[in-house]
Amino acid sequence: MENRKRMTVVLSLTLIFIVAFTFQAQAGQTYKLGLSLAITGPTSDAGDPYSKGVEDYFNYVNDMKLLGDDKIDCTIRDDQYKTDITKRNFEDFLDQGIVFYLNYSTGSTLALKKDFDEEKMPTIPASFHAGNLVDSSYIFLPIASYSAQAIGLAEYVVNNHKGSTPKVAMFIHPSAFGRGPVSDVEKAVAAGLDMEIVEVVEHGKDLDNTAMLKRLNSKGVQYVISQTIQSPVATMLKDASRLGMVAKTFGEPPPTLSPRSPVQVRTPSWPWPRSTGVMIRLPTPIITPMALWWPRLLPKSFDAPRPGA
Amino acid sequence: MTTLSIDNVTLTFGGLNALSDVSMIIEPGLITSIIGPNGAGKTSILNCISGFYHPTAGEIRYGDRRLTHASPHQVTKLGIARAFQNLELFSGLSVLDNLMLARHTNLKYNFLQAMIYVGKASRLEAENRAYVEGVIDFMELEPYRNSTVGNLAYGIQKRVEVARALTLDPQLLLLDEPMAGMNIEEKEDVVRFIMDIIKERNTTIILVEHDLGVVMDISDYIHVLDFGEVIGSGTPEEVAANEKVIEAYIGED
Amino acid sequence: MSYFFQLVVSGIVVGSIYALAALGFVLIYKSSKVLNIAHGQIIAAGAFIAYALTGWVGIPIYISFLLSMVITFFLAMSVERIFLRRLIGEPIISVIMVTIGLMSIIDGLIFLTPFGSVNFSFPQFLPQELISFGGVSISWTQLVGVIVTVLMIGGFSWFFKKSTVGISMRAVSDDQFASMSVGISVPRVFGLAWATAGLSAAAAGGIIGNITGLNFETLQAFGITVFPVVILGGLDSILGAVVAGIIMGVIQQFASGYLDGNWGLNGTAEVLPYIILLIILLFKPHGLFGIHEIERV
Amino acid sequence: MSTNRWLATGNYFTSYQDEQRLFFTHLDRTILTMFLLLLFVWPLLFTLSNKYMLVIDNILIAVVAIIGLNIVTGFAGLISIGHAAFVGIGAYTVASFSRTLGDSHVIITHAWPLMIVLSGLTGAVFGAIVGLPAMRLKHLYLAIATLSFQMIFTWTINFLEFFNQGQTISISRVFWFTGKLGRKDHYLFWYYVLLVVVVLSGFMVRNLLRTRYGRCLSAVRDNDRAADAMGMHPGLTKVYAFGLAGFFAGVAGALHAYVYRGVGFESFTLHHSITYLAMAIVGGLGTLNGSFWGPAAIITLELQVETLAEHAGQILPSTWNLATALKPFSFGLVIVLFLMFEPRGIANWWRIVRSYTKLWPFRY
Repeated sequence: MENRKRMTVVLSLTLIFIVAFTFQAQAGQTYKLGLSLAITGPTSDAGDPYSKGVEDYFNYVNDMKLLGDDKIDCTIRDDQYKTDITKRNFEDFLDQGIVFYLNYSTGSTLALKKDFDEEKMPTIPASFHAGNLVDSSYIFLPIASYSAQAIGLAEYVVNNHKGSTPKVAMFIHPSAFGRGPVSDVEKAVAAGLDMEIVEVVEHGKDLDNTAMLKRLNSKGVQYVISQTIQSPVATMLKDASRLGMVAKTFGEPPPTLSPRSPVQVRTPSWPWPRSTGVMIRLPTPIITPMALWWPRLLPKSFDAPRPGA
Repeated sequence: MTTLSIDNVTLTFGGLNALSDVSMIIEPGLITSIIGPNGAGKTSILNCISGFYHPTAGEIRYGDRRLTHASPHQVTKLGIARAFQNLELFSGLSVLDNLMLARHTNLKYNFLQAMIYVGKASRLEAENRAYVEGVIDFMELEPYRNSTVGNLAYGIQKRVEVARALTLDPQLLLLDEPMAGMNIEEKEDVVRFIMDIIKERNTTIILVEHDLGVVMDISDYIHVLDFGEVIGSGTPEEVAANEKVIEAYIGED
Repeated sequence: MSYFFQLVVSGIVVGSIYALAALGFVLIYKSSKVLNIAHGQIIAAGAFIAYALTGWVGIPIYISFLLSMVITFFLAMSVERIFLRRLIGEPIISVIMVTIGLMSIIDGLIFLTPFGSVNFSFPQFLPQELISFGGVSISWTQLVGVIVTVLMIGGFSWFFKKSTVGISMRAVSDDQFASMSVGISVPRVFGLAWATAGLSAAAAGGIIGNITGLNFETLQAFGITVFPVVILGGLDSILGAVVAGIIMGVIQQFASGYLDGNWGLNGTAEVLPYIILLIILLFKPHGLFGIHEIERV
Repeated sequence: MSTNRWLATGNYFTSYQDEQRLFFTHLDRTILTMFLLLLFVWPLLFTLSNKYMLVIDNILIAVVAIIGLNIVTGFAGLISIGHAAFVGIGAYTVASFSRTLGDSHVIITHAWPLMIVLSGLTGAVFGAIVGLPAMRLKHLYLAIATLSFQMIFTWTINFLEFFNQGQTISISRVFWFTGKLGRKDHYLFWYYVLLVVVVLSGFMVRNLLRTRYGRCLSAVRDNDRAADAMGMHPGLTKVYAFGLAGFFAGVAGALHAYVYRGVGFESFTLHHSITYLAMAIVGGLGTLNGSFWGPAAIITLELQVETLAEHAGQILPSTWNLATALKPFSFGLVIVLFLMFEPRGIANWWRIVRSYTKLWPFRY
């Protein structure tokens, strides 16, 4: 379970922070935490399991007495991916006296950045958008930012590519979390990464990506780095394989259907990236959706440019 | 006093002539009736005059103003009002509001004054309200002043329709079958109102009506339409003697 | 040139799905003059039912598609029965608002299931080989989708023109009182209109689900994108729905094929349908094929 | 005029101007004045948590927006599925100043009343532009034109660099006579501003509705052909309705920008447009007091469901999905039930209560 593993990483780090920030606390105390995230609405395909993970994890922490006599009480609220509800939830959490805040979306993290600073409220967002860290001293990213991940991928492409400068396109979500890494990858390229970014595609809710793929092909794009949520990538992959671009996954293997289903999904030509970490090798393009959040995939040499640092 | 003249008006709907080459002159101060069998184009003429339809060919002039391409609200501003055949009331509003709407162009306060209300807006509202009350009085609508129009009886609604047209203070009043679907007593009421309008307000009236008895009794001048063409015009006596008219109404043999 | 034709072909594929979804709107509008805002949700429901039947119950996929159509048929019928039957005679605005409410209700119901937040995809049951001709390729899934769409639209047009029920549906749309007086049960016709719309929605849902995978957000968004199609076609014309669907599909493909990536534009396929819709409405206020009624006063 | 000016027992008007009065007795006027006074005074007596201050601010913002929506949809009968976009226009007016001048420029922090009015005017201009198709389009075609505007708005904000591509554009805290507002006073301060705006808009619209500028709206709703024959241009009247609605939406948007101290496109999506419609319906379309009931009811409902969801989540962890699904479900159910059983909205209950108290004990 990759999700679980990832969650564990995030949450252990969270825990360290909490302990670090509340060192003066007495034994047998209950720490209040707040998490506001999208359990319904856009991106709930990630938010829903995330909320369950958080809930289970803190239950685990309390049951296993990882904090000794201390307990963690984490209130989880659905914000439907809406910034104004997130803000309301945050104010509510403040009223309840939380000591640590967990946020979710990039948009709300950026919107509430000032509030975190004013309230001196340590925050870990589920969004690893590098821009979260700009002008803020209370937002923490427990793992590499999206930018760092994207640059890591770019380096992976460069290291494994044979021949002349690889031509790369970026397929991104039309929002801050998709757009954020683009400029950082561009910076890396400017700093000497041997790669050419041919085009940055901000996808919509397209039912068919033929046009986009054909266009990229005609521009000689060899790899596509994706930074977005699951379903657009899935649509694109299907179209890619239809257009004869052989798709290859790396990372987690695509899931199979229930054993009773009459047809099994064949790997790797018809992948459904359930986890967000899938890389596809087309005869030309490589498609890598967002969040290679596994540190093991990040090249050792990698040194993420931390914006603002 | 202004004369309405209709010159060679043709109105076509999808290749079908609703009116073909219709000409008539409406003299001021008279009751002019337009009669004819169903589908003869009576209402179409009124629609052309009041701007709901625009003639395909020909011209309509009111005094020296051309109405051929005017929209209804422009026509209304010239002092031509109309009562509709199939009630076109603001059925969700009260009788009072319906009539106040007819004073729309007379309420000459601006938006800011309306927002503040005290002062000019209030004064003008009261003045026009008084005018409306005059019409309510004239049309004997007092009991229904605050009732929602949609809930009133058909005959009353017809009367409100006429009252609303009157509230516009028209020089030329177009009445489209004001007596349709009424019984004898109600018809007599309407006839009385029409006669009063002519007498007290000195308004020109164009009447479209099916009831030949009424038309013959009260009209000063009659135009007879059939299949979109004028087949006879004249005083009631002349029309009654016109063979073509008799033919159209009674049919050949 | 093959680029151009590939765009056209993909556009037609997407467009025909639009047409099928638009058909559901047209069916309801034609008989009851109601624009069903919740149609996207019904499409999603149809697709999810088909998946649940095959993925969880284990029914063979073809049968589960048919079953989902039948279920959605009755589902839509009962929606009409429960929520809209009482509103016959109410102003159209409130009926449309009810469909907006329905949209939320169905959303809530879907969030009760895993479909609300998890992505699924239909098992593949069609050959994976591509059909290519002259540099233009199309998958079996898409081809079958188009064929089903054509069949359904053809069937519905025939149904409207020839069958007794179809004729009574047209009669009701023309004049409710007159049709009542000749013995047509107006509520039954409304129910039937919703039911058939549900049927076509399930078909559309199945096809989209096969092409893009089952993601609630995508299906919802699809329901909204169909609006410009319906309005462009003229609300009460099946032919209009087909033509407008294909126009929109092709336009979207052209937009992302020729506009995106140039002049700093991106995601134009999402906004262009609406811009074109506005422009066309300025010149043809009743859509391309809508009936322009002469107002009688 | 009746001799008892506190409890009139009947209609004693002696002039038409008498009849124009908003309050028929001193009692009515006193009750409203007391109520307004209470609204202004209560925060001084006890403090509410920030969350609930924000909720109340939010309700008041929605009230301003709904007054606008009620003008176009309730009174003029034109369905607008793009009201959130107009609110967004207002918010982004402030945001564009913040973008060009910097978020703590004097114009934004000191001249905020001006910014609010300016946003309203921008909203009005956009409203009128979007309303232009109303000159030719009718009914559903028009509704979809407003939907198109909503989509085009979202796209434009989302893709234009100037609007920070939909990411939050921050707005600085404003200054009052006492200096810069702190975090503590923020919501309270805006509560008062909002209250003033709401009361002003309420009276403004109440006055408009009894003049020709209000009557013409109902006229085009009920029968635009007859309206035409009354000498008003039905098309222009509709454009005016959209413009007026746009004004209130714009004001609401600017207030939203200030209260939330930032503008991001997520607050002005289609979903919000639909929520606004729901508020208008539940409150009562075509009534002024419905504009107050609707937002209060819908936002309270949302909070209640949230609390319920939380409790359910604590007792039965596995019901998380059940609990969160309740939100859209209850929202939709409320709209549908209101339309089915009380299409005139809460305003109708209010009317019933009022007419009951009017007759009580002996007024007739």
